[in-house]
Amino acid sequence: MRKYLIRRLLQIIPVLFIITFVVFVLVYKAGDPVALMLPEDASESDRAAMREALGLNEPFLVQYFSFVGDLVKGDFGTSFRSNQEALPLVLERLPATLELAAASMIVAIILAIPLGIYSARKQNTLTDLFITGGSVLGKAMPNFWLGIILILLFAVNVQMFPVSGRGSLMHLVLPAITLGTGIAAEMTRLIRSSMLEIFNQDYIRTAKSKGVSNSVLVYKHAFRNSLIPVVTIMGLQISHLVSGALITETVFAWPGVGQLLIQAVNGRDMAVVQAAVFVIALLVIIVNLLTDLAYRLLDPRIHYS
Amino acid sequence: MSEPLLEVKSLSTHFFTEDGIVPSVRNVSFTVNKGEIVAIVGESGCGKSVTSLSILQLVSKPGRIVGGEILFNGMDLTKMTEREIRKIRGNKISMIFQEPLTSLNPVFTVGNQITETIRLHQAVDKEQAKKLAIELLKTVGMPNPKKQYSSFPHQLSGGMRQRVMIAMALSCNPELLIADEPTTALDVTIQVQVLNLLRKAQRKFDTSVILITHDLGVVAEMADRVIVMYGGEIVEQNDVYNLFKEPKHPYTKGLLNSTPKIHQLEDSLESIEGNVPTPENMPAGCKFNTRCPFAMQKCIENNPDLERKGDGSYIRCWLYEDSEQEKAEAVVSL
Amino acid sequence: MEAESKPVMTLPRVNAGMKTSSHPLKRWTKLLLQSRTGTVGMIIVLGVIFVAVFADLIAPHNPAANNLSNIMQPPAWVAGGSWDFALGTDNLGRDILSRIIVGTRVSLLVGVFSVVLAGLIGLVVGIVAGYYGGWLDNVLMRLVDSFLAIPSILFILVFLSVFEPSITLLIVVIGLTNWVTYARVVRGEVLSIKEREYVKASKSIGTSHRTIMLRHILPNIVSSFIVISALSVATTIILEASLSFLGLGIQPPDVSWGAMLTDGRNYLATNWWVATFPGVAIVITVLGIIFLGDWLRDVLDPRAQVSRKGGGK
Amino acid sequence: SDKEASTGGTSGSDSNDGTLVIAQASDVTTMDPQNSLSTTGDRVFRNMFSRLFYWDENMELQPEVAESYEQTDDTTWHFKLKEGITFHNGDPLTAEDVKYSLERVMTDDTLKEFPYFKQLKQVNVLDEHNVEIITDGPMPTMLNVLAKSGADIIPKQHIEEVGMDEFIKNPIGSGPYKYVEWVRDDRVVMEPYEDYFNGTPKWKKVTVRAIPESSTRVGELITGGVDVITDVPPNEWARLDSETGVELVKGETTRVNLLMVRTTEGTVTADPKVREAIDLAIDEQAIVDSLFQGNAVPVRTRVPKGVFGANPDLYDTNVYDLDRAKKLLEEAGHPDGVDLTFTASKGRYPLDGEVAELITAMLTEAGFNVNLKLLETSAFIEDYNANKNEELIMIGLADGLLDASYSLVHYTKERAAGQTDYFNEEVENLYKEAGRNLNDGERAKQYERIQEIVAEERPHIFLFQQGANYGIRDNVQFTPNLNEVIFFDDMDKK
Amino acid sequence: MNMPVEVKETPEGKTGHLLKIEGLKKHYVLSTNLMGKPVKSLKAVDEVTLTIREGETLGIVGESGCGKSTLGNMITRLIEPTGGKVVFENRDLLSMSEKEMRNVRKDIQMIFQDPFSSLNPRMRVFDIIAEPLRTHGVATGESLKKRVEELLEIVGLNRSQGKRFPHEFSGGQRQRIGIARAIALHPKLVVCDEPVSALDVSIQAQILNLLIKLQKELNLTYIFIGHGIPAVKYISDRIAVMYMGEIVEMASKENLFKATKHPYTQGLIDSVPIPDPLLRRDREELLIKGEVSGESDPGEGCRFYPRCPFGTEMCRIEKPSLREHAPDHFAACHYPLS
Ligand SMILES: Nc1ncnc2c1ncn2[C@@H]1O[C@H](COP(=O)(O)OP(=O)(O)OP(=O)(O)O)[C@@H](O)[C@H]1O
Ligand SMILES: Nc1ncnc2c1ncn2[C@@H]1O[C@H](COP(=O)(O)OP(=O)(O)OP(=O)(O)O)[C@@H](O)[C@H]1O
Ligand SMILES: [Mg+2]
Ligand SMILES: [Mg+2]
Repeated sequence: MRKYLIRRLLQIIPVLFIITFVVFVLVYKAGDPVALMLPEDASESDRAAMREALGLNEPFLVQYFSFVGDLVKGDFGTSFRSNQEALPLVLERLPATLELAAASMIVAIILAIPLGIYSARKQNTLTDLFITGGSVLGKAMPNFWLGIILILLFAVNVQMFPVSGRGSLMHLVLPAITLGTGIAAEMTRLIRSSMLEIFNQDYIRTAKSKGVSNSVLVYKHAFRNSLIPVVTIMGLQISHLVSGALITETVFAWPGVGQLLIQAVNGRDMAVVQAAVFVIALLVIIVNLLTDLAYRLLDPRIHYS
Repeated sequence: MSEPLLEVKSLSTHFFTEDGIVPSVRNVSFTVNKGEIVAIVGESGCGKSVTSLSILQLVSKPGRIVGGEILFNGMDLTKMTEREIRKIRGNKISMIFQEPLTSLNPVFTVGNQITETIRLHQAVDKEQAKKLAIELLKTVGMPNPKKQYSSFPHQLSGGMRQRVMIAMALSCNPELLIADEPTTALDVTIQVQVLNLLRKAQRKFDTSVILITHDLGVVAEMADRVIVMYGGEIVEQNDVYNLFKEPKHPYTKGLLNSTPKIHQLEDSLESIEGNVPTPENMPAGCKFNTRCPFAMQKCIENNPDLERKGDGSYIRCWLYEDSEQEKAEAVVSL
Repeated sequence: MEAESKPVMTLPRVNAGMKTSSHPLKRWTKLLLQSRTGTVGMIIVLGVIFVAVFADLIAPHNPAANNLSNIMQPPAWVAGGSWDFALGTDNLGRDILSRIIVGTRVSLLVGVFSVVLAGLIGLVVGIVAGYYGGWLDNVLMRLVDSFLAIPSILFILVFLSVFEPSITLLIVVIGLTNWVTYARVVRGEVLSIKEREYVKASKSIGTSHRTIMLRHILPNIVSSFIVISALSVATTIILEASLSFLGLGIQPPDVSWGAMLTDGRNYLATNWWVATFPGVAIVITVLGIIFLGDWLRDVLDPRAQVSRKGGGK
Repeated sequence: SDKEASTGGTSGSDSNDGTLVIAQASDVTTMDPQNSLSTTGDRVFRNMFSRLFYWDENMELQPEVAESYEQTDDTTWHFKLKEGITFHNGDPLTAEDVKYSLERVMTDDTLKEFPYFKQLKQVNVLDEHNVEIITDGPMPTMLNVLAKSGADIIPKQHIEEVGMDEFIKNPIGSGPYKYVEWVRDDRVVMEPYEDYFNGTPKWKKVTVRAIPESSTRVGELITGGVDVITDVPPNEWARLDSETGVELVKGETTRVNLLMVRTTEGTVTADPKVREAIDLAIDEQAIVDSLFQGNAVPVRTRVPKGVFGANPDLYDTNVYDLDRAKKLLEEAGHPDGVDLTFTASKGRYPLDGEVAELITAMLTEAGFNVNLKLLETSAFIEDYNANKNEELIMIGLADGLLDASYSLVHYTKERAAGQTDYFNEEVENLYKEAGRNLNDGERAKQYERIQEIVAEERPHIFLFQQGANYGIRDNVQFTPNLNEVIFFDDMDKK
Repeated sequence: MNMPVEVKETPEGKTGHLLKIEGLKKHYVLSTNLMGKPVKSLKAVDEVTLTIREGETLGIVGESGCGKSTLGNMITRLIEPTGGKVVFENRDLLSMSEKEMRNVRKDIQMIFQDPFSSLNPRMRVFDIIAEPLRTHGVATGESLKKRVEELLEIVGLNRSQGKRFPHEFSGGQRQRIGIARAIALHPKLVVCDEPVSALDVSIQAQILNLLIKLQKELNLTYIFIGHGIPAVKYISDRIAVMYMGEIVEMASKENLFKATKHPYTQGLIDSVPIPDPLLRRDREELLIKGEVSGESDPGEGCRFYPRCPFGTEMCRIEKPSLREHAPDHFAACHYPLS
């Protein structure tokens, strides 16, 4: 187990290295940052001059190795767009992102677990149908749609929550609901399906024969066994939330990593893309490691070597 | 030993599958008295497990009790609400399942699963429950019970899992214990201990036991009364001594003959020829007619009733039709 | 009595009442009709396919024809609407109903096929990684980590600079970027399933790894798989819009639900119907797929047969 | 309304409590005024720094830090600075600072403002309050350039002490408001600088927020979370009109939406008849009326009213004649229609996607077979800059100098190469002469002539001048400027 | 500690060893220290050495949890041993690549103890039984169908039940499916892990007879693990008695029952219930008391010492080795009984 952990942690280094390389190639291939920095009617010579000044005229490998050289020293370089060090730019955003991710996860869990279980227990009844419909809705409603509607309803019409921005706990509510419902939709369905499978197992019958109450039967005996796909989705969604809450961040003017990253990608801002991907990758790897550890807790039969 | 604790009356349980109805248990009636050990034996697949599951209302979905009553202390279990039956399960009636691996929840330690039952029906705290559970594990002969308390089912051998099941079932001193092949996975030394345990419980708390087993040795050791099932029906029921001394139904005879004996070296073991017909394809007439060495035209045409004989036994066979008693006896003595 | 001479293995009577298994198509139809939601799902899905195929014939208006005098007409039942434009018109005065009808084609195509592609890749990777474990698992899962960390838009931008835009490209791109979800979910389940006794039993027979994966592991993970893929169709239909937006897929005057939904974003506060109806179309379609998926899931789970019958009650 | 909920520390209110909250569509990208180039940035820098000149509310150039100026010859300018101006740290603003600032922006080619300043050759300090600027040729747009944010004066001594990085983190200017904090993609907060040389600032606190989603911006305005919002797209106008307590303010921009047309040999649009047919097929007025509810001006030039050198004949007018367009196509030998690839952006300018779709429909009507390529901003810019545009590309071009020279350079051979490939000897000469002409009257005439020729030859087909739309709370008084910059103290709140 | 078991070639016509196990062990690590080194481990199987001749049946009996299944699983390499050797037809199985092993698997089959969990719940019984045939390409199409139906009937199931799923069968029926699967390929060696304990006696007798018949016809070799001592006795040629991971006695069945050497064996035999209610004994009086100590480290001496009625100081201190007390009769006891 310890060995496994150490090995997993050691793997992070080559993985990050490879990711950095891939990102470098992708950003490099994706196009010219200068074109996106200057206004539409800048002339080609203006752009050439700026490319030259930023060192973007160097051959690919020269650029890459100078980047890696700095990276080894912990320096991701400077953002083309804002002329600031890239890593602090990302780290500055991280709390906002993590805060939103955590809140959305909580919303998702609060919604998904009871709904998923309930619809499994009431399989093929009207309630189940409604919950299924609800999950489809949750998944088919794009985040911008739900976000805007929530703002209209609960911030503009009924002024219960602030419209946008980050600050108090109240600011967190609407964006977290926006993100959480989509995740909840998926989780609800997964919980439902694995619960249905578990309900047919012999050990459920055993538990019944002991006379346990329905809630213990469901929440203790069945639920725990159904958690593997759910935990996987949670891990995946946390990864997505860290990098991809872009639309929700935009709608709610939430200063998170998603906005930063997408702006950086759109501006081909190498240093910032690299720093952001690096930080996200680190989080993703850790979350996935935790997921794998959680598997073991959930199913003692699983063993890693 | 006379008060009936459990009365099963004309119980029928059918499975409604994609390919049609499987009548696994048909019209089964029997009584279990207080403090009595009733053994059910019979061909594999003849409906023993389904009968016992029916008693606790645990038949899984495509199956359904389609008729009959199950009176426990005079109350009909088939008419109880889920909530009412829950109070009885594990507390008044507990069950030892046949499949020891799949019947334990793979993600909880065995300790957790035992204490759960204890705490459900007894007012004890966590610590006490744990103590009780370890005590129980020890009683069922679990080696190193303290350690195994925190093992997961997959870490135990088949027999150990079976003992966990037994410990669980015994934890609340039930009035009725349904033991579905409780010792098949156990070696004989442990089997002895477990059987002793069952008997102790039976004597001490006047527990009634329904013991489902294939091992006629176990039956002989334990049972007061024996029910023989075949093809979803009871074919013979008798007092244990009489049954072993004078088995009547051809099937029962076949069973006794097929038992390997330890103290003699057989060259070959007799067996009942032929296959058990599947419940959905039961022959008309007597269910055993396809394999019965004494089958007559009548047997193929009509299914005999389970008749009570003068000595208190029940038998379902044309050979023992009252009027033809003598003829039957003549055949048997052959 | 001649009973003694009975051959051991013959059971003449038993076979007499046996039902012969019917034609598979008939059997599936029967199973489908037994399930109410399954039937509804099938009707919806067939309906949507019908609409997609005959879109041009069904659509009451030319979906691209703008009509500047009819801008933002509300649906018929709202004050100011007319049955000529049953679901209203958009900001260029185009008939929303017709656009939804014609948009079915692209959305269904992209929604279904990219999910199939992503699902296949994810299924293979997930099973292989979970089953073999060890370094292969490590490599594949780190690949998944990388895919999760690197924003897919980067890949898309590069794709854009290399390939000509087309629906096929769109499907491929979505497939190639979305497989990770499946891979991880599948792997997680495989980890648990491969420790089951029946897998060991099959191994002891000498069954090849491939067969074990296909016949023992795959059927036991279908359920989660069906669940996520059915839902993903919704996300994919929406995703199509944003990728087309980058220039990857379709371009106006071609329509898709995703694009309509995205375009309607700006009018949510003022003209709700522009974004709502394409959303409704997505919901209905995905519901149909999910119903069908749930039914399939039940049918494939031999122990869940109850739900399709009156039996269990 | 629930006060507590709607405040996030950045709230405005219906009574004047001395705070001002402005929400714009995107955030400032840097605190370095010389490396910005965006209107969003300038709205901050304009109030934090001061420059030699500025545009007043009537779009006239006025001295700010400069007290007076004098052009001693074609290439030499002499500026006298006001005395008593101090930076936010108390240091006096001197000629050294001006020299330092201008030299930075005219030499550091990594700065985005650099291209505008490369004509400056030398800055000399004459004494503490007098500087001399030498250009590399006659530069009629000198004062325009000095009113850009690139000409913002930054404190030399301070920067030399703390370093440029630190300065950019905690900028110090000499404008009416000083920097308090910048939470990226969220807000910039400023406080009044009491010793501002031009009077005491009006507001106790100014917050400039970034809210990218337009409906969210409007939502914030309606709930009173902000006082002013910028960039209100047409789809939100009705909402602002219908809500009480808020109001829509319409302004103008120097940005003109136009179609760039390839005149390159071998393309169908090399034929002037085809180009004319395109122009005639598009009903700009209808676009303006239907999509923009009249709040945009159809034009036939890139130089809108208010910019130096604008040709009034080509403003607020359009040509539309479908029949003639069809006939022209036939005459040009395309009776069966013409294949056109039309690239346009979506989401870069207000309703650009819709406009492109409408134009496509109009062109189709006239007999063109249009292949529309609607691209998201970065993909679009990528295509545009790589000159991947085929027959038509729709773009919106603004004028950063408010001088026609800025716009008309596109019709020179060098600039048009690869893009429209337009060349006209007369235009070429006129543009060159005007660039050296220090006589404003003459120069304006030359520019007007260029615009006439372009309107006739159509290397660009002009659509309309974009409007600028702001939302304000009822108690706010605000008049927008053509250059879209907001000077906080020009605003009022009851 | 470890005694070499010299297995003599039998004089009879049997061609010699099919399977040889040397010093086979399996230790489950229960906990590790900070460095990842095991500090506590459970010796599920410890230094087991035995030989199986072609065509014979070796019965293995013993306490539940004494490592019988583990031993069986190691022979089929479903569990990787901690140490030792498994030589099948003169080839070391443990050093084989997976591919080679897969070929060998055709010849070594296993009947699993838990009949239900070893059947894939989503496969029809037909496919479960057909799997080995398909895997090794023995039969296809019609011939496959015929063969499977034949197998179904051999184990006493109805051919129509092939299209059902495992959960639709009773415990005994499931076990029979497992048996059908195992004999499908006519393997050389079948490891039967309690194949009949879930069966009712009549079927049990059928299966035992069947196994014997198959053995005669196909020259099969069995390792027959079982609790049901009568059944084991019935089918086996030789019987090994295991206790806590070790073999404590091994002899031909005649000798084992007639000239029992080890007290544990004696206890086992005495515990067998006799199917005659008139002979009901008071079981509480029986020889062996207590249960397997279950200590992960059972200490120096004889492992049976804590339960042995004849235990002495010597037994506590020194572990008896498995010695040949009579020809072909091995026992690990300081004071053998007869
Ligand atoms: N879910 C089910 N669907 C269809 N048939 C079933 C189902 N469960 C049980 N049966 C059938 O019911 C019959 C009785 O099964 P049961 O488990 O009671 O047998 P049993 O007497 O306990 O046998 P064993 O001794 O082998 O455990 C069997 O023939 C079996 O095939
Ligand atoms: N995965 C595991 N982890 C730890 N201990 C294990 C594991 N599997 C088995 N054991 C232990 O190994 C010992 C031997 O188990 P095994 O299954 O071989 O017993 P067995 O002789 O087959 O018993 P039974 O007759 O009850 O099936 C037991 O003490 C068991 O607890
Ligand atoms: Mg049973
Ligand atoms: Mg075992």
